[in-house]
Parts: sequence; C-alpha cells; structure tokens
Amino acid sequence: TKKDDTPPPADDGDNETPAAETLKIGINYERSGGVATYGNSSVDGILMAFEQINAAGGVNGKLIEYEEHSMDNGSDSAEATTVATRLMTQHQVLAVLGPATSGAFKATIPVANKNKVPVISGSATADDVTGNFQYDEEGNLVLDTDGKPSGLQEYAFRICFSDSYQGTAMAMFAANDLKATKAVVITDTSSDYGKGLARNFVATFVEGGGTVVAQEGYVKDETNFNAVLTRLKGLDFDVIFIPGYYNEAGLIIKQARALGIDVPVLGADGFDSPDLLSLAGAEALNDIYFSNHYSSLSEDPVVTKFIADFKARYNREPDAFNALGYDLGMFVADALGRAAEATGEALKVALEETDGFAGVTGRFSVDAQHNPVKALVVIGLENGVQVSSVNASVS
Amino acid sequence: MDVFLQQLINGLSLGSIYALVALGYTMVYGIIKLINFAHCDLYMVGAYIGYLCMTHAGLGFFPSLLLSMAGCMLLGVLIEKIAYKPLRNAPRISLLITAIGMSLLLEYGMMFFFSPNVRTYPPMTGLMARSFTVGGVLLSMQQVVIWLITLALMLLLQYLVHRTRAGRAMRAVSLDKDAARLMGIDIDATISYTFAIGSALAGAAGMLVGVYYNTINPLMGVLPGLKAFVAAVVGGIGIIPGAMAGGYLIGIVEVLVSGYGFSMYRDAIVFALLILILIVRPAGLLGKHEGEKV
Amino acid sequence: MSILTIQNLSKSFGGITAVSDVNLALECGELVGLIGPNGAGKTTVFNLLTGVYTPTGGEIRLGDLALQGKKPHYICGKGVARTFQNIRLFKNMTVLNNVRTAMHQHAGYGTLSSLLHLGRYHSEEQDMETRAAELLDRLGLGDKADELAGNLSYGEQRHLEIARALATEPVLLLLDEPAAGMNPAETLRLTRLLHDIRQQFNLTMLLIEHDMSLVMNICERIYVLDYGCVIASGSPADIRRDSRVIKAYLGEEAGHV
Amino acid sequence: MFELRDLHVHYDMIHAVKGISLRVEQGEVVALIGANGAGKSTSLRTAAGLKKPTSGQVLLRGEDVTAATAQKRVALGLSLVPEGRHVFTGMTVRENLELGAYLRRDSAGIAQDLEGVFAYFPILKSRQRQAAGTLSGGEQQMLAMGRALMSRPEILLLDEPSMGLSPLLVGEIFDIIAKISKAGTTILLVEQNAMKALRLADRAYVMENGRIAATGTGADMLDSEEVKKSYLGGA
Amino acid sequence: MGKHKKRILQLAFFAATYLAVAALIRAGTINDFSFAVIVTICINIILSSSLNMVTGFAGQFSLGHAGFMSIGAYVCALTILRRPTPLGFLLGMLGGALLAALVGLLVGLPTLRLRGDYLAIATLGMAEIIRVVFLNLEITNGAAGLSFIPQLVDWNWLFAATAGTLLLIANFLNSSPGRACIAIQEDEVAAEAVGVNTLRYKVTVFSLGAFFAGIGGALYAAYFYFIKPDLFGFSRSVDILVIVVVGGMGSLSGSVVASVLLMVVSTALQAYPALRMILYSLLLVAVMLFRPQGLMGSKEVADLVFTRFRRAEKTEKQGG
Ligand SMILES: Nc1ncnc2c1ncn2[C@@H]1O[C@H](COP(=O)(O)OP(=O)(O)OP(=O)(O)O)[C@@H](O)[C@H]1O
Ligand SMILES: Nc1ncnc2c1ncn2[C@@H]1O[C@H](COP(=O)(O)OP(=O)(O)OP(=O)(O)O)[C@@H](O)[C@H]1O
Ligand SMILES: [Mg+2]
Ligand SMILES: [Mg+2]
Repeated sequence: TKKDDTPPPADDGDNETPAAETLKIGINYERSGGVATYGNSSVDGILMAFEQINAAGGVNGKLIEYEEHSMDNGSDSAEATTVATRLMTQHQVLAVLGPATSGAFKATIPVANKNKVPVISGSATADDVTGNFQYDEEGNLVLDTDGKPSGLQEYAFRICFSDSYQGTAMAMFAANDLKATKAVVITDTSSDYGKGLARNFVATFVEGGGTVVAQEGYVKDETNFNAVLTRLKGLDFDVIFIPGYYNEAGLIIKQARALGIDVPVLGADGFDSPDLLSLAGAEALNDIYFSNHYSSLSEDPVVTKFIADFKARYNREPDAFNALGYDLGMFVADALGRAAEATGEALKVALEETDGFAGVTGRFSVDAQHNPVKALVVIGLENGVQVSSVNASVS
Repeated sequence: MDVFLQQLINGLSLGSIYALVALGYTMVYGIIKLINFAHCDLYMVGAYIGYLCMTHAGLGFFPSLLLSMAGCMLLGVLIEKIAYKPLRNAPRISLLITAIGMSLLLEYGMMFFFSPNVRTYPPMTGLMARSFTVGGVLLSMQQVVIWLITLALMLLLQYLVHRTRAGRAMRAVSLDKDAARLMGIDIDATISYTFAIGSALAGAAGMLVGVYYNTINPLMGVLPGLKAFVAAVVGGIGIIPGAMAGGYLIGIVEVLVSGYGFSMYRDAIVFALLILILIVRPAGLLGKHEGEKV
Repeated sequence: MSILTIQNLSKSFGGITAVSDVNLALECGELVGLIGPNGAGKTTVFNLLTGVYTPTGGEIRLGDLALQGKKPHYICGKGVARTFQNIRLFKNMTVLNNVRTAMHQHAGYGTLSSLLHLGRYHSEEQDMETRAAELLDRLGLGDKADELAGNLSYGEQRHLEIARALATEPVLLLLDEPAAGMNPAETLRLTRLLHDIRQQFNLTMLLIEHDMSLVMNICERIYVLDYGCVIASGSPADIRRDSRVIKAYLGEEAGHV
Repeated sequence: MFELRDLHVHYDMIHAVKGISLRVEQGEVVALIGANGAGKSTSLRTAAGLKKPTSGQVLLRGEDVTAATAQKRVALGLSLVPEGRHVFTGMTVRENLELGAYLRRDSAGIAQDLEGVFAYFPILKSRQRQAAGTLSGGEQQMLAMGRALMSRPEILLLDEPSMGLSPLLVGEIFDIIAKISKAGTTILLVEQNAMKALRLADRAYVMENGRIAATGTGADMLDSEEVKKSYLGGA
Repeated sequence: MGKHKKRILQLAFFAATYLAVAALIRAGTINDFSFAVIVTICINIILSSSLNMVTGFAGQFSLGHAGFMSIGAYVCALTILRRPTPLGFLLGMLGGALLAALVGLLVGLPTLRLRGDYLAIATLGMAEIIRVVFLNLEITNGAAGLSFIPQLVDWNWLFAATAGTLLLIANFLNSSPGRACIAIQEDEVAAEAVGVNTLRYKVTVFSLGAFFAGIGGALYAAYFYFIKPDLFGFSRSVDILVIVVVGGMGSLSGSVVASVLLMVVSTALQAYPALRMILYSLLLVAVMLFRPQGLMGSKEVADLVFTRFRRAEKTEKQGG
C-alpha cells in the first residue's frame, strides 16, 4: 500500500530522509542458561555488524533498530517461542535473528509463518530446520503446486551448513584425502548437532567402503574422557571423528594425545574457536582437520577485515559463532536493502533472492530450501596453528 | 586387566574431586540440615580464583591453591552470614530456596563479570607435567598430586572434627543447637567455622579440577555439584567418612560405565545406583538408620 | 473373656532387650495399669501392640485376631487406639480436623468422590463433623474446635490426643502417661474424666503412668515391668506392698502414698 | 544473686510472660510452680539467654545480662537444665559431660568435677562409654544435671527435673538437688511436683497466666488454701 | 453456610476469569504474545499447584516433578503429531497424564518409604533417569527432540485444564483422603496410629501429582511446538519448587499468585539479558529473607477474604 511513497534509495546522506524511519530487527538468543555461550557469541557478531552498518548510514538511509528488540530466551525453547511472538506482535520487527540452537529455532518457525516475519539463524544446523523435504526416485526435490519445495518452512532461513553436509564432507575427506579405512566416532550425544553429524559421517564413510570400528558418546560439559579413550586405545583405527563443540573436543584431543593416540582427528565447524588451542595445548593439536566456513589464512578482504575489526572491538580472536553472527547481521541488512518495502513478506522475498552474498563465512546464495549454497573448507592444524585449507565439495 | 586398572586410576582422580566437594555438602548438611546448592558454585569460584592467580598474578600451583581455598572460605562464610543466618528459625525449605538463589547469583555474577565463555588454565610445566607408566598403567603427576592433596585434606579434616574443641562444638551444634548454647558454645561461630572448612575444600577441588582438565566456566559446578551431593547421600549424609566413600564410589562407577561404552546412560546409572542404595539402606552406606524413637 | 492376650512377647534393639517374654491379658471392660521404672519397656510394649515396632518374638491377639507384624493402620482399624508419651498431634491442623482425620477409616467414600465431591461426600462429611464436635464437647474442647492444635496448652493437647484416639472408635485404648507434666489438681480432673469415658464408650483401657495417685485410684489391676520383664501383677493394694516393686520402682517413701 | 525484672516475653503473637519479677538470693533454693502453660519454662529460657525478652531485665550478681548471649551467661556462672533433658544423643555420656565444661580450660579442675558428678550419680560412671540417646529417661535426666554441674555454675536453673520419672527416681533427684544446694549452689527450680518442690524450697513463686500470682516461703505456700486448691489437688 | 458461600464465590471467580479472558481475546486486547504469557502462567499453575499438593500439603519433598511433566509432554506430542485433532489432543493429554501417574505409582512404591531430603534426592534421580531414557529412545528422537508439534491449545482447553486441576486438587485436600495426606506431613507415626495407611496415601498423592504434572506437560507440548529431554531437567523441577515455596507451602492460591508474579518478572527481564538472572536470583533471596513462609504463608486468598467478612460480621453484631 505504501509502496509508492517509499523514497528512492539514497546512498549518500545528503538527501535528508526522515530519521524517524528505522528498520526494526529482533534478536532472540540464548543469553543465559545452558547454552549461553553460543547465544552470546552469536550476538557479539550481530552487534558488530549492525554497529558497522549504522555507522555507515544504515540501510538505504534507514538505521537498523535492534537494541530495544534484543531479548534473552534463557536457553529455553518455549521462551524462545514467547520471545519471537513478543518481537513480532508487540515490537513489530521485520525479522528475528536467532536462536542459535536448532531446537529453539524450530520452536519459533511456526510463529514466523503465522506472522509472516522471517526468522533467520546463523547456527541451526539440523537437517530439517528449514523444512522436511521429499525427494522422488531420481533424487529430485518434490515441489508443491506453487513451485516451492514441498514441506518448506516459508519464513525460516539459515546461513550455516546442515549437519548432513558437513558430516558427508568430512567422511569423504577422511576416505579420499587421508586414505582412512577404519574410523572411530566420539559423538556429543546430548546435541542434535553432534548426532546429525555422526549419522551422516558414518553413512558416507561406510558407503565408501570404510568401517567404523567404534562409536562412543559423551554429553555436554563432560571433562573426563580418559575412560572412553583408554578403551579405544586397544583398538586399531586410522582416524577419529569428533562431532561436537570445541569445549569437549579440545579436552578429548588433549587426553587422547596424552594417552598416546596419535591418529588424525577430524571435526566440524564446532571446532572453530581460539579456545580449542588453549584447551588442548599446541603440542596436542597435530593432524587435526575440521570443516569450516572460512579459513583465517584466507586473503579475502572480507575475512581479513572482519578478523581485524573483531579483535579491535572485542579484544579476542573470533570463533565460528562470532563469524556466523556477523554474517547474519550483514545478510539480513543486505536483504533489507533489496526488499521492495519494509514488511516481513517483502523481506522474505528479498532473502530468497539472495545471490552471491559475500560473507566472512563464504560467498553464498540462498537455494529453494532456504539453505545457503556455499563451499566448505577443511582446515588442517599443526602445533595448534592453521597450516592448510582445502576446498572440499560434496558430490 | 590393564584397561580396568587404568580406569580405576582415572576413577580415583574423579572420585577425589567428588569426595572433596561432597565433604562440604555433608558438613553443612550435618550442622544446619541444608542442601547448600551454592556449594557447587564455590567450587566454581575456587577454580576461577586459581585461574586468576596462575595466569594474571603468575603465582605457582601451591600458592594459588592456598589462595583459592582462602577466597572460597571467605565467600562461604559471607554467604552464610548474609543469606542463611537470618533464616535459622525459618522453614527449612525457604533456606533451600535461598541457597538456590545464591547459587544462581554466583553463576550469573561470574558470567556477568567474566563472560560465559570457558577459560583455560595455563599448561602445567616441570614436574607437574610429567607422567609415567607403572605396570602398563599410565599415571600422571597431576593425578598423583590430586590424590595426595585430597588425602592430606581429609586427614586434616578428621583431625579437626574429632580431636579439637571446635570439632566437638561442631558435633554438639549439629545434634542440638539449644543444648549447645547452654554449654557455652557460640553456635554462630561454630556454623561459620563449618562453612569455612567446607568452602575451603570446595575451593581446593575447584582449583584441582582446573589444573587437571584445564577448562573452567561459570556453570562448571552444576553437574559435579549434583553428583557430589549424590555421593554425600550415598555415603550417608552428615557423615564425613561417608562423603569420602560416596565420592570415590560415584567417581569409579562413572568412569567404569563410560569406559565400557555406556556413557549415554552414565547419569542414569549413577542415579539408579543412588535409588537402589537408598532403598536397601535408607540412611546411606555408612549411615545408621535411626528409627525414630516413639 | 480376654480381649487382649500377649504371650512371650519380646523385642530387642541391637544388643538391648527392651521387652523380654512378657505375658499379659486384659478382660473386656477392664482398666489396667502398666508401671515400671524408666526404661523398663512400657512404651515399647505399646509400640509393639500398635505395630510401630515388630516383635522379635511372641504373640499378640486381639480377640482371635493375631496382631504381631501388622501395620499400625491395620491394627487401628481393628479397634486399638493410643496416645503418645511425647504428644504427637497434627499441630498445624485445627482441633476439629485432628479429630476428623482420625475418623478417616469410617469415612464412607473413596478417592474418586473425594476429587469430585460427589456421591456420599457431603452427607458423610456432615456426619463426621457432627460426631467430631460431640467428642470435643465431651473432652471439654468444644470452644477450641477452630484453634490450631499446636496453640493449645499442654493439658489441652493431652486431652485432644485422647479425643483423637476415641474418634477411631476403639475397643481398646492405650494411654501413655496421660498425666505427665500435670499438677496434682489437674491430675485429679483427668482421673475423673478417664473414669467417665470408660463408662460412656464401653472401653477396655491399658494405662502407663508414673503418677501413683492416678494409677492406684483408677486401675483395677496393675502389671509392673522391670528390665523388660513382668515382675509383679495384681490389685493396686498388692502392688503397693510388693517388696520387689518397692525396691525397683516405688521407693520406700512413695510406697506409702 | 539473680533477678528477673518486669520481664515480658512473646512467641510471635502469644504473650507468654507478662511482666514477672523474681529474685533468688545467694545459696537459696527457690521454687517456681504453676499450671501448664503458665510461662515457667519460658521464663527460664529467657533467663538463660535462649529466648529474647520483649522488655525487662535479667540480672546476674547485680550485672545486667539481658543483652548477653547464652554462652556469655554460662561463662558468668549460670546454667540451665532444660525441659526435656536435651542430652547430645549421638555422643557418649563422657563426651556429654566434657561438653558441659566446654568453656573451662583447667583440666585438673575438670577432672575433679567429673569425679564429683560421678559421686552424685554413680550410674553415670558405669555408663561412661554408652551413647546418651540409649539411656533411659531417668538416666538422661541425671546426665543433663551432671552436664550442667560441669560448668561449675553458681546458679543452677532446673526445669521440671522430675518429669516422667519413676517415683523412686523422683525421690532420688530431689535428694540430689538438696545435696547440690548444700554444696553452695544457688538453685531456681521449676516443678509440677509442687508438694516436693515446696518442701525443699526456701521460698516459692506461683505463676499463673504469665504473671506471678503469689509468693512466700516454701512452708507458707504449702499451707496456703489457694495453692492447695489449684496446684496440690487438695480439697 | 460459610462453606457454601466460599464455594459459590470460588466458582464465580473462575467463571468471571474465563469470560473476561475470552472477551479480551475476541476484542484483540490479548494478542498472541499476551496469550503465550497466559499459557506459561497456566502451565506453571498446574505444575506448581500439583507439586504443592505433594510437597506442601502431603509433605513428600519431590525434586522430580519435571520428569512427570516430560512424560505428559512426550505422550501428547507423539499422539498429536500423528493425529492433530482436538480428539487426538484429548487422548494424548489423558494418556500422558495417566502414564505419568502410572510411573509415579511404580516409582513411588519403593521410594516413598524414604523421608525428607532422601526422598527429594531419590525423586531427582528418578527424573534424571526418565530424561536419559527419552534421550536414548528412538521414538522420541533423542537429543534432537520433537519439533513442529501442532499447536492445539486454545483458551478453552487451557482454562478447562487449569481450573479443573485447581478444583480437583482443592476438593481432594478438603476431603477425608486429603486430610489423611496432610496428617502424614504433620506426623507420620501419629497418622498411622489413627488408621491412615501412610504408604497408600503417599503413593496416591504422588501419582495424583504426577497425573497433573502430565497434564501440564501435555499443554506445554501442544502449545510450544517443540520438546526435547533437556527441557525437563533438574532445573525445571527447581523452577517449579521455587514457585511453590515463594507462593507458600500449603497454599494453592499462593502457587497461583507466585506463578503470575514470577512470570511477570521473568518476562520483564527478558529485555535485560545481562542482568536478568542476577536480578532474578536477588529477588529470590530477598523474598525468602523478608517472607520466609512465602507470599501467602499457608493461607488461601479465600481465608483472608472470609476472616475479613467474619470480622466485619462480628463487629456489626456487637455494634448492633
Ligand atoms: N527405637 C529404639 N532404638 C533403640 N532402643 C530403644 C528404642 N526404643 C526404645 N529403646 C530402648 O528400650 C528401652 C525401653 O524403652 P521404653 O521407652 O519402652 O521405656 P519406658 O518403660 O517407656 O520408660 P519411661 O518410663 O522412661 O518412658 C530403653 O532402654 C530404650 O532406650
Ligand atoms: N516455641 C513456642 N512457640 C509458641 N508458643 C510457645 C512456645 N513455647 C511455649 N509457648 C507458649 O507460651 C506459653 C507458656 O509456655 P511455657 O512452656 O513457658 O509454660 P510452662 O509454664 O513451662 O508450662 P509446662 O508446665 O506445661 O511446662 C504457653 O501458652 C505456650 O503455648
Ligand atoms: Mg515410656
Ligand atoms: Mg515448662
């Protein structure tokens, strides 16, 4: 209705657009409770992105309004639902960023669909987050009559890999690049992230002719892995795959190396944190390979600028959640800039049309399933330092 | 067999930590019948004090250990004075809620000031970094230090409780507060003293865990705290040797369960063990079942 | 005929034998005293009778019914009620509800009607309330029905214990030191009350008491326990003269009260 | 020696003691009698510092100790044998007695007093290693008194020492109270066994509903019609 | 006389609440967000009043209420994922509640012999075991949980469940079996001595509590789209206990008042992520320090109103 009086895009601020017009973006993250680390790290990245955008004059001259719309969901999915509802109905935001974990994120999707306000996560990796898709015999996506994939969650987007993608990629990396035939998997069984990765790794690895010698599990916040490792030590295997986060993975690697287990260790983007080094210690971090969105060795100016800015802003090295959070902020701003009008529906269309967005975590487009299409790199560590990065692909 | 021995060794280290924390629970419970939920957070604070001492102040292991014990001692006594003492005649359950409040306050206060992210202890150097193999079993110097310190602290505690005047006062207060006052015992001082000792032990445990696993975070106390409390109950709550026995038992069972590939069921098995023990021996392993005299 | 027979009853706690080989019988309608030094095992006998403790050996029969090893609530249902040496009221309930709770076995409705307040709920509740009020009046607590039991004075609490025991509709009433902590004047009033109650409710009573003025006045027969064994039994006059009882329990002076 | 001045005590809303004043002179035995709930125990607990008065004063040898803690009063020579004995059930008889001397450091004097207590109560000597909780009621009563004596009190407050005891033991306890008094200890005695208490006491107070209703020498009170009617069960 | 008046007033209050909220929803004054808050409050009322019945009234200290809640939630979720109809919801809710009650019965039989803190720790253990079972079952989808559960809860369902729970619990407590349970809390030995089969009533009240916790869980699953085992851990049991104690042990209206109050505080603090839990914990400590017996003590709102009435009546009579 008010399409007509939307002012033309004014990049240079000499055109005095009314400052009252702002773009409200909601932030719905785990700021307290069990997974507050993920939430807070993501928010740090988002805030930096929004600060930079607003400092540069906003999106089409409109500032992003986010501070009043930033809420804590206490790591509780029901509260995530409530917060999303609150942001959409009371605060009238155009989009809600977060939550960080798949379950809590999924709990906000029906709210998004109902209110026609997109929800976007930087780290919800479970396969079925954006929809429960069906494939026909040839492996083609089944479409609804309107041309959308059947089972799509219309207003849900994400900018991270799905678990199956990373799990498959790492299994292929193990088989092809490391020539491994026997693998051990130590899974974070308390997270769907860990379980999803493990499932896909095992499936691909076995399909390619490898054997999985042992599958072990641990739960979040565990610190003592000696028991499991002591038992594994007696077995014969070429690689260990640890689907989980750096908190525990760092300790597993350290304790494994201390017990004399020297085989390569594989992981996924959950490994990406400076804390991995401080947890495991440099001497333990040899022969470590994990999939990631970007490499800090990258010479891409987007990446180098982000790392430098982040260090300047927060005085520490960024981790994967920081980078994804930053990209999330930039990603939504990019779509806002292209949206035909300031409504959730228009923003959704713009998000779907994203093509070649240049983020820290890679250059990507959004596919029909609302997932990013982006390349994955496998990072190799020697003595705790990143020494190699291989572009991997899944075929 | 080697594997089993190795698991046993690992279990002893974990058990030592549980035992140290369980002692604090048991002592406080013994004297004011409070499940001190904030106790597990003192353990966390101890780990942070040790971390600060070792990284920022550049102190060595032993001075840091002493400082974290002292810091926790102070904090424990302070909490008692502010949050528990005014409720001495209140229903016991409100005291429990206050303890939960203090626990949340410590956790989120720590998050507020130190961020929720994990911190890592500096790697040990020199003697503390060494490890050696004895009969096919790998022993690290850190494990040995943990055992020795735990053992020393427990012996000291036994001495304090059974051989000193203050210890006798503690037992009297735990049995009958009014009668203790009539003996001329200062029950406020005695209760503070109990909190001081229990908290210092938690501080020591926190610091040892920091050194052993080198990762700490504001919520690190929650799960071990629960386990340590379970250990205290399994051993017979209020009974000092019971807390030690319970701590070692839980530690070893946990390690064996994970070691034999059931780590997903580990917590369930620990709690099932707890329930079984309680059904068979309602007052815990070492507890005397005092049927109420009617 | 005997309403209660105890044969070779024993109970030990670890090393201590609190009750050993006690034999005792009560005739219907009798009022019998149980006395003995502190720690002789009197309260333990009550605890065994009411199922609080399980006997180590021996038999307890109520009429033809064996009671040993049964649960307290079962025994209560069969008509044995008691009071406690250390008063055990439901302190935070009203006086009326203390009595109504004791009528619980005679409430004629189940859990489902209690949830829905349907069926016989209303009539039964009305009935219980009337009966409870009558009992309280009988024990002189009529005007205290809505007080919390814990706020009553010591003497009133002892009376309420008796009222509560009567509310279970017993045939045998066990009283454990009902006069403890009462002064002689109060004890005298209690003596009269117990006498009347026995008449009115047609009860058999067994009474533990250290106050000889009460015991000797009111009991028809007396058993004396010492170290868990019955050392004497007989009429108050006989007991007062028994040298073993004087030596173990009464003392020279008290023997002449 | 010891005095309560216009003492008021409340439990929440209940006004249990309503302005009582009483004094006990050096070496006296004073009895405090009265019906259940009159406020006798409350007065003693307040005197010993277990309960804070709403107003009024407690004086010990002329010194105002109203604000002093219970342990301070023990140090000043006051000792209470509480209603219901309150022995430390989980400790042995000997440990209980040693706790009675908690504030003292003269081990020679303690050992001597221990023998003194065993002389009053020979049964305790043979039960030294037994857990106090397994003693019979009468033995516990003796232990509670012995424990109080271990602090070498100058004034001893006794709350119903004969409650629940067999007639034989009641006699014994009163004999021992007389002995303790002879040895020079000042005694304030609360009793339901009013007859015996009044015979033993130099003076007595009668409490009623939180107030002092009558006072006089023990012998006078025994003769008083009023007292006889209300507390002695006489006609 | 007084009793009936009280009853009528209670029913009138419930009816008025129902109509008022229904009207406000129709008028749009209560939007989705306000309704989500109301749902949370009602679920908390159900959970806390049932825990209050078990712990505050019957004295059985339980730290495992979240375990029973999870059973209700999972059964209901699994049912309505397959049959997203009102009938499916009703069946799922009742099925979940009954299964929770059954588990309560099975767990209660051995553990309810324990007393006080020992029972608390055993029930805590039981809830953890339930959680681990859900974590490892195939049908519950393990750690990932169940998502996109149809939202079937509306105000009618919510009101019926909440008011029903409160009325049934109040009825139970004001009956012979209810008094028997309260007697157990007061003095177990004395309760046995007056003929109360303590184990039977403990198990009854425990299962009944589990039943209502199951209802609460079912509503949770059928409103919040998503459940996973971690949502029903120790900290949720503690949250429920906090409501019970802050409201007042032994006061149903206390549980209602505290459910509302704590939800309002918690919602207000959502916007202050950094200080949120610090303020919350300080509030807890402060409430306990200044009102250790909880906001309502063991009184009910109706009691307060009626003593007021009675007092007024009395003075009137005296004056007249
Ligand atoms: N639950 C118990 N555990 C251990 N010992 C017990 C228990 N109950 C009673 N006793 C012991 O049994 C003995 C008899 O106790 P009981 O209470 O029956 O004595 P009593 O005759 O009632 O004495 P009193 O007149 O002092 O009440 C005592 O030695 C007591 O310590
Ligand atoms: N802890 C308490 N809480 C509340 N009220 C109490 C408490 N202790 C005593 N009271 C009340 O104070 C009043 C005086 O009680 P107190 O125990 O001093 O009486 P007493 O003269 O010692 O009686 P008795 O002869 O029964 O021992 C009574 O009304 C009693 O109900
Ligand atoms: Mg007895
Ligand atoms: Mg008294």
